[in-house]
Amino acid sequence: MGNPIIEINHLTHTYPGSRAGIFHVNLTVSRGEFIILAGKNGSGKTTLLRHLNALLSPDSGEVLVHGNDAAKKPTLARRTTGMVFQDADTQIVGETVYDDIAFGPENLGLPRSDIHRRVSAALETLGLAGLKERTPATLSGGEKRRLAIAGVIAMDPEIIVLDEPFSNLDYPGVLDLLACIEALQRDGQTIIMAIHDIEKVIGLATRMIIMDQGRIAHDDKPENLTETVAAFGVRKPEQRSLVQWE
Amino acid sequence: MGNPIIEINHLTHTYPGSRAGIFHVNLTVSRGEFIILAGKNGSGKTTLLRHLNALLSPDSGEVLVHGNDAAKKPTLARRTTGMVFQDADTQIVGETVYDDIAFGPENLGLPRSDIHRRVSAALETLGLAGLKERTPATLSGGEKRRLAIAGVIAMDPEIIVLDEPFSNLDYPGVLDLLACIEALQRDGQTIIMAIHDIEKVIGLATRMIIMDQGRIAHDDKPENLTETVAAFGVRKPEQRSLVQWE
Amino acid sequence: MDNSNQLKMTVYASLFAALIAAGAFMAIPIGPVPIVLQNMFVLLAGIILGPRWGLASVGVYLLMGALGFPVFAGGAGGLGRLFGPTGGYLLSYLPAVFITGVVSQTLGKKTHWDILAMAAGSMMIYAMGVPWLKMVTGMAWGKAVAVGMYPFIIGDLLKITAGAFSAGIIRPVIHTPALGKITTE
Amino acid sequence: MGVTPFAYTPSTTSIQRADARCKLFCLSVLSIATLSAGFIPLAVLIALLFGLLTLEQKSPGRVLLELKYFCLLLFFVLAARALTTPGDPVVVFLNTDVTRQGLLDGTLICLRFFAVMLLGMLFTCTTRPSLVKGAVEWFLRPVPLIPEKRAAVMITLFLRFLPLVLKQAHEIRQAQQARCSDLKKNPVTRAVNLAVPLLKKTFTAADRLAIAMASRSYSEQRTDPEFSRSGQEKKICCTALFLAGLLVVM
Ligand SMILES: Nc1ncnc2c1ncn2[C@@H]1O[C@H](COP(=O)(O)OP(=O)(O)OP(=O)(O)O)[C@@H](O)[C@H]1O
Ligand SMILES: Nc1ncnc2c1ncn2[C@@H]1O[C@H](COP(=O)(O)OP(=O)(O)OP(=O)(O)O)[C@@H](O)[C@H]1O
Ligand SMILES: O=C(O)CCCC[C@@H]1SC[C@@H]2NC(=O)N[C@@H]21
Ligand SMILES: [Mg+2]
Ligand SMILES: [Mg+2]
Repeated sequence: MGNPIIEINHLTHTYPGSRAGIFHVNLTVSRGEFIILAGKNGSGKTTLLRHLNALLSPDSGEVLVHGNDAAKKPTLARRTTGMVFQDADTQIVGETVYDDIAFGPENLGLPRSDIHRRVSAALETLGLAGLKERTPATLSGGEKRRLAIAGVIAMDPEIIVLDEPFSNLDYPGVLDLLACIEALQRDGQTIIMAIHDIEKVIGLATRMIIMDQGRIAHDDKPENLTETVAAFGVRKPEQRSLVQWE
Repeated sequence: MGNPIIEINHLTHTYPGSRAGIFHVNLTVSRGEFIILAGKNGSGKTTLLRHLNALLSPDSGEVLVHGNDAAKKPTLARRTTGMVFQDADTQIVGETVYDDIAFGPENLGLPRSDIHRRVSAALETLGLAGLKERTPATLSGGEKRRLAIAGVIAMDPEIIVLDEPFSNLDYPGVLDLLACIEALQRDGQTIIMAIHDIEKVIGLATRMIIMDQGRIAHDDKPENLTETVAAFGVRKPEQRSLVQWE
Repeated sequence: MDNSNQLKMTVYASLFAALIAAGAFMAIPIGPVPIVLQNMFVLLAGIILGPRWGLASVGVYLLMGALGFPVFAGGAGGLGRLFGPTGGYLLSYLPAVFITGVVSQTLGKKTHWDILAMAAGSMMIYAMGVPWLKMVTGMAWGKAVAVGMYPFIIGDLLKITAGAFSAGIIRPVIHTPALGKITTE
Repeated sequence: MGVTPFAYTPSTTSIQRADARCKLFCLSVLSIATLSAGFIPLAVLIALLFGLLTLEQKSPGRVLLELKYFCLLLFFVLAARALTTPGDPVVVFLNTDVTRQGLLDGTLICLRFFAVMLLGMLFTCTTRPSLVKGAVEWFLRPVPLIPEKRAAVMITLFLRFLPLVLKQAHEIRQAQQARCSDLKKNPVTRAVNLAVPLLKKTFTAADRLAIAMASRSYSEQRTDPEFSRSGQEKKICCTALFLAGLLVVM
């Protein structure tokens, strides 16, 4: 399976005062994959993804990023994996679109000229070039989502993680974002996406992981799982969408 | 078209410092209808719905509720139309599920015994009876949404307005809510729903209104509009779902 | 405040009460009197809400504390705390928010006036807090000032500056008729 | 969240079932009485409170653990007293006499605060929040100038906002950490980056909540709260008054 970027061994995490969490998760992520993470509300998708970024620390088990323990090298983990959160508003920091995208590269302490180059490239990739002076609060839902992705791309991560990126978008917004994700994938970007309505992206994905009650229930090629998903609270995709959702 | 509950005449509303808003909207809502309100992000759906509840006041034109101007009798307007907002988290007030549902009836100044009866009935209708002592913050997304609807139903409104009720729900949550909406409709409840993915409810609706740039672009039976919607940023529903989405 | 916005002011005042509590949560114990963010939100309530609603906000906060909810510095609560060594600071928040509100209302909504208004409120806090501390703990004046005022002056100046900036952020959010004016009968 | 020690925990003890107004009355009477109580009655009261809290599934160990910060502050108060009260020296610390009178005085004050803290804890964890609010509303009714209904609604909203603010702060911090914000060492920049979105978000949320309340016909002419009685209120109030009397007299 190529060269693993991330290797998760027996990862367990529980929340204090609650029996929910994730349990004994094993997973490797290799370059160029597009992984769908599906499962009911509360099945542990977000919890798992936060570990990739060392935003939570394991109760037991480990997350290795290029062989280094993420808990000990959180910065490495965060540079390797860029997270786009479900709620775009939470993620937006800057006063303008440009400033917001520059937030990550500035934290990395890059020289100004590099920052400028990266921000310009990200603006271009996500079709935000015309909006760079706008205040993020005045953007539409779809534009905000693209801004959140641009902020992550400007950090040049090896993996991009998207947590339910389609929520609250109208149909043009969905199409727009899909086109953008497709373009990223074509460029060889590794992508992990948590999503409920898998129909939209199942044609693009190379792998699908189904979570149930904090455990990985299935991990296979998407086309092998289309019959299985319904048992795990995920809507079965229509046949045609195995090719392309439009 | 029966007895109109609401009559909107030439309603115009613009936001200060912005050219967006709604313009010259005419609309009547009659008992027993299930109206889908569709259109792009920013087409004015939420703005229109807020006028039904006198939460905004018209620049020109009027909203009549049983013949009375809503702007002059906001309480009547709010008792007639119950609104379920898009973001469930920001409409929950009470410390427990029971208390939250009681908030509306308490505002109406009803005697305790009536309040208790109404809350119990709403808990029953929405399948929340087992959760009545829970703190709303600990509910799942789907349960929160049903709680928001229960809080509105307990006020016994003639019309229920739902603003994108399906966002952020997993598939079981969507099915659950659909069943609940179907049951309400069977009981003769008048419903207006703003929604992007019309496929889910097009089989239930009796009428569809398409908004575009603050104006009503189409207002017809849903089956007559399935070919038209794509031009207005709404995804064309699959044929089968004209019967039932499942 | 006109009647149509009564509901909004009620909600904002409650939010400020919660912010004051959150500011007390992050307390750094450096002696009998901890460093807190609490007083910044009290002063901010004065300039954003004005004297009347500011009083309501602090009143609700103190009431919750008196009832035993853990809203005072470091997660403490109870009447005992209200009459304890730092009780003077807590009770002084009532006149302080009022003074800040009045000064801000008379001067206007400019950053430099905000700073002045909050400084006036701050003085009220120490004017009540330090003597109370001396009384309850039986310290000498010098000692009371040394543990109850000097260590906080620089921090409080920073908090006032931060408060003035925060006011600049909050005002546009709550004064845009974003979601409309709420009319009641 | 830190309010866990005070969170309402349902049970069927007679304190739980008593009228909230009765409990609020007892709380106030006992709190005030402790302010003039001596050593032995205080110790007895604290032991009694620990016992009652154990019945509510809060063992003394857990209570102490959850109050550790509070205990630290009490220690500072004790130290301040011990070092500044004149009297017979016991030991010398940092060139200052630690006096017997100071130690006794300080301990007494700490015990008083501690007792009141436990009283508050017992009240809030045996009374559901809506009843706390109802009881406050009831007692505020005769007080002039205070609109008791509005105060009650504000208490509800307060309890609603406190966790919301903390949760939003946590979410924003995580979103920024994901973009390596921890590498920026300047604490001012970091504080500003957290505070700006937090303020915007919380005030927007408050705005939305106000709208949602209006649409549910919010009015200050609301139905009065309802109280349920267990029939033992008289007994409980008398016990509390008796205890309070003992605290003051002894
Ligand atoms: N801070 C927390 N404290 C306690 N329990 C938590 C916390 N965060 C999450 N949980 C619980 O952990 C479980 C997994 O949550 P998680 O957010 O990972 O689910 P998810 O699969 O992302 O769900 P969704 O589809 O709703 O986003 C849930 O049962 C949730 O209630
Ligand atoms: N407070 C405001 N100030 C200025 N413009 C506003 C305000 N609220 C809404 N608008 C603008 O009015 C237009 C209509 O907004 P509205 O929320 O009604 O759209 P919508 O159809 O509900 O969209 P969505 O599908 O995203 O919910 C949008 O262009 C929006 O940007
Ligand atoms: O016990 C409490 O909750 C009150 C703490 C009071 C702390 C005072 S307020 C003014 C001064 N500035 C600070 O940062 N702390 C003290
Ligand atoms: Mg999630
Ligand atoms: Mg809308």
